[in-house]
Amino acid sequence: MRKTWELIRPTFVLVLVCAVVSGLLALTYNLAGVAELANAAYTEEQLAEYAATALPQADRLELVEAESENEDLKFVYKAANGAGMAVVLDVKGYDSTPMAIMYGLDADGVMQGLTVISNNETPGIGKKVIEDAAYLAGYAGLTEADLNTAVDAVSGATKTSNGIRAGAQAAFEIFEELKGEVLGQ
Amino acid sequence: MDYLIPILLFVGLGLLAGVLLTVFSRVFAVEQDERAVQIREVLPGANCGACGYAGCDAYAEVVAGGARTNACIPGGDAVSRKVSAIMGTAFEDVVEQAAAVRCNGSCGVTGTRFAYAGEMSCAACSRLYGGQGSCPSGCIGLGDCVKVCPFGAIAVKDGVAVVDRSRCTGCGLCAAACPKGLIEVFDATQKVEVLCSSVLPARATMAACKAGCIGCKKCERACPSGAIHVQNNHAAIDHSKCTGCGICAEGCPTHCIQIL
Amino acid sequence: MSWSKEFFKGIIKENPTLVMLLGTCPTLAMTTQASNALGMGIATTFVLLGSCVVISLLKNVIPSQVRLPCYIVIIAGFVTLVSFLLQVYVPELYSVLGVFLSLITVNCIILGRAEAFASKNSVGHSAADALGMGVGFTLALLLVGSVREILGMGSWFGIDLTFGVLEPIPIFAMPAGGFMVFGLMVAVVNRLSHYQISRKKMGCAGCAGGCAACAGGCDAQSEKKEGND
Amino acid sequence: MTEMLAILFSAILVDNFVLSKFMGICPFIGVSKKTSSAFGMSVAVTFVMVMSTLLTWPINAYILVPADGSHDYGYLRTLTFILVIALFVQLVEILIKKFLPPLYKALGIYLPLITTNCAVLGVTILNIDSGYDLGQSLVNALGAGLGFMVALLMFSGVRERIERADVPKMFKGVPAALVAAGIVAASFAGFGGLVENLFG
Repeated sequence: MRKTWELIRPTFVLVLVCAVVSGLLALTYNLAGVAELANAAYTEEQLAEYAATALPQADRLELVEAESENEDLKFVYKAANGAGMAVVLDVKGYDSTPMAIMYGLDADGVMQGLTVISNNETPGIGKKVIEDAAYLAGYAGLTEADLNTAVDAVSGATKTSNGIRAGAQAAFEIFEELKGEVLGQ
Repeated sequence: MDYLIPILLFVGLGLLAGVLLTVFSRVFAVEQDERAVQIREVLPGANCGACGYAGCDAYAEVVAGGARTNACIPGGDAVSRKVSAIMGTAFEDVVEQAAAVRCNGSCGVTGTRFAYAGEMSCAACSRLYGGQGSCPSGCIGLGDCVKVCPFGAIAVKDGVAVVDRSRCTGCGLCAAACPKGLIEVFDATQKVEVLCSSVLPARATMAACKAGCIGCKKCERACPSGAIHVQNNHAAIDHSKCTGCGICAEGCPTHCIQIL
Repeated sequence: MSWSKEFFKGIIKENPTLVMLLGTCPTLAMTTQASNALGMGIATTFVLLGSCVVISLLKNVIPSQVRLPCYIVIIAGFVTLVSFLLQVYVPELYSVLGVFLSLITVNCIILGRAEAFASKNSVGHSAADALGMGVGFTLALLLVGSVREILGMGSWFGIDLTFGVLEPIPIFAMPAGGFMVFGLMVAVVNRLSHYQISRKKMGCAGCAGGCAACAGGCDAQSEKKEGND
Repeated sequence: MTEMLAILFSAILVDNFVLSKFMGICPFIGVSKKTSSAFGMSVAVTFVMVMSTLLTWPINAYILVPADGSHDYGYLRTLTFILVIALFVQLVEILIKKFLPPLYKALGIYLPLITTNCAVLGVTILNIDSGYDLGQSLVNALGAGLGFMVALLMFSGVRERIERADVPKMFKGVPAALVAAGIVAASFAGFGGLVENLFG
C-alpha cells in the first residue's frame, strides 16, 4: 500500500491544488459578480461628459438594451429629447488593447461627433491623433457616403486614424440596423 | 453549473498532468549510471579537456566505466579524492600543473609600433603585422587569455598577461587562446621560468625590449643541472631537469629569468 | 537572517530588476508612464506576497515531481484574483496593463523567489523577502517609468512639466527608448555597486530567468551552466 | 491567403514580439551571448509556441468560451493556458531526453526556460484577444516564433561584436547589450508601414 501511495501522491496533490484554486476563483468570480461589475455601464456624469462632444444636442442619454451582429458594440444610448443615438464601440487601433469610442448620430443618421473614452495608443503618436480636437471635429456633419473622402489618415499614425474611421463606418451601419428599434423610426 | 465546469475542467487538467508526468517519468526514464551523475557534480565543469576527453560530461561517463580517476588536472587532489571515493578505488595523486606567460614585456620596458584601435582581441590584433608590440613575439595584452580563464587566475597587468599560479589549476584554456603561443603549462611546484620567447637576434631584441633574452648563454654555463639551453635566440628551461636553484636568474643581465 | 534584513536586501543590494536583471519584460513594457509603472509594481507585489506565503506554507506538502505545475497554478490563481480586483475597482489600469497582467504569472521574479526562497524558508521570512523584492521591483519600475515619461511625454504622473516651452522626445516613449533607458539605469547601478553586475555574470539572467528549472536556486545553476556555456 | 501572409509578416517584422511587444526579454538578454545558443533557443521557442497554440486554442474555443455562448469562463484563461504550457514543456523534455539524447544535449537546457518565457504565454493569449481562428492563430504563433528567432539571431551577432568592443567599464556586459537592443528596436520600428502597403 505504501508504494502505491507514493506513486499517486504527486497526482493527488496536484489535482487537489487545481481543484482548490479553481474553486476559489469561481467562487469569488460569481459571488462578487465580477462579470456584471466589470462592464457596468458608465455613470451619469461620465455620460454627460462624453455626450458633450459626441452628441451635443442631447440633454441626457438613456441606456437601451439592443443587440447587433457587430460584437464590437458595447452600449447603445438614446437621447432623451430624441436628438439622436450614441453608440460606444471597441475600436482596434495600434495597441492590442482596443480603444473605447462613443460616436453620436442625429435622428437622420448624420454623425455629430465622437469622444475617445479610453485608449492605450502609443504616447506621442497614436495619442497625438486622439488629443488633436480639430482632427476629430472633422467627423461632425458627415454622412456614411462622404466618410472615405472627407477624412484622411494621419501619416505616421495610420493604424490609429484608420481605426477611428473604421469605427465611424461601423457606427453608421449599427445606426441603420438599430434605428427602428431604438428611435422607433 | 457555474462552479461545476471550472472545477471539473481543472480537476481533469490536474489529473491529466499528474498521470502523464508520473507515467512519462517512469516509462521514459533514462537509465543513467548513478555514479556518473555524482561524479559530474564533483568535477569543476571547466570543460577544458586537460583530462584528454571532450569535457566534463564525457569524462564523468568514462570514469564511471572505470577510467583512471586522477586525470582531472584542474580539480587536483581534492577532486581526485572525491572521484575515487565515489568509485571506491584507491586515491591516486594528481601532478598539479600551473601556467606561466613566457614574456614580461610590460609598458615600462617595451613600446608599440603603432596605435591599434580595432577589435579588442589579441587574435585580431596579432593578424596585423604580428601585433602592436615592438617585439613581434611579445604579449599583446588585449586579454584573450583573461576572457577564457574559468578560474580568474590570469590578468593583464601593465600591458602584459601575468598568471596567479596559486589560483591557476593548469587547465590550459589560456594556452590555447593565446595567438602568440606564449603560455606554457608545467609542474606547479616549479619555481623558475624564462619570461621571454623572442626569436630576434641580440641587437634587435635589445632595441625592442629592455627585459628581453639576448641569448648570451650566461645561464646555460652557470646552470649546475644543465636544465637551461638557448635555442632559437632565447633561453628555455627543461622542467624535468630543473631543480629550482635560481642561479641562472641571478646571472641574467636583463633579468628576464624570474622566480615565480 | 532577521526579517528586516530580508526585506531591505530586496530593495537595494539584490534589487530584482536593476541588479539581478529579472522580470525585464514588464519593466520595459509598462514603463511608458509612471502611473502605469506604479500600478504594475503594486499588482506584482500583491501576487508575489500572496504566492510566496502560500508556497512556503505548502512547501512540505508538494512533492518534487509536480513542484513546477503546483507553483504555477498557485501563482496564476493569485494573478486572476488581482485581475478581478483591477477589473472592478481600477478599470483604466486593467485596460492599460492588458495582456501583461496575465503575464505576471511567468514573471521570472515570482517563480524565482518561489523556487529559490519560499520553498525553503519559513512563512515569515518568505513574506518579508517577497515584500522586499516587490517593493524593490516597484521602485525600479517607478524610476524607469518616471524617466521615460518625463523625457518622452514631458509630464510626470500626468502633471505637464513642459510649460509649453520644452518639446518632449517621443522616442523615449517608444520601445527603442525603453531599452536604452533601462540600459542606462543598469549601467548607473553597475557603477554604484562597483561593477558588481559585470563581474557577477548577470546573475539569474545568466540562466535566462529559467529559475523554475534551477535545481538548487540560481547560483548553483548559473555556475554549472557558465562552465559549459 | 494574403491575410495569412499579412499576419505572418506583421508578427515577424512589424509587431515583433521581442522588439516592439517586449515579450521574452529574459532569454533575449540571457541566451543571446552566442549565436549557436541563440539559434537553439529560438528553434525550441518556435516549436513550443506553435504546439501550445494548437493545444490552447481549442480549449478556449470549446470549453472556456464556447461559440454558443452558454457560459463565459474567460477569467480562467491564464490559469488554463499556463498549466497546459508547463505540462507540455515538461513532457517534451522527458521525451527528447529519452529518444533524442544528442538533441537534448543541444536544446535540452533551454526547454525548462521556455515555461517561464513571457512570449509563449503571450502569444497564446494574444491569439484569443485578436479573435483569430485556429488557422490564423497557428500562423501568428509561427510568425511570433520566427520573429523571436530573427531578433535573437540579429542581436546575438551584435552582442558578439560588443564583447570585443572598447566599451567604458560601467557599460561592460548587459548595459551595453541593452543600449544596443534599443538601437536594434529602433531599426525594427522602420518596418512600421510594411504590412499596410505590402498587403493593402
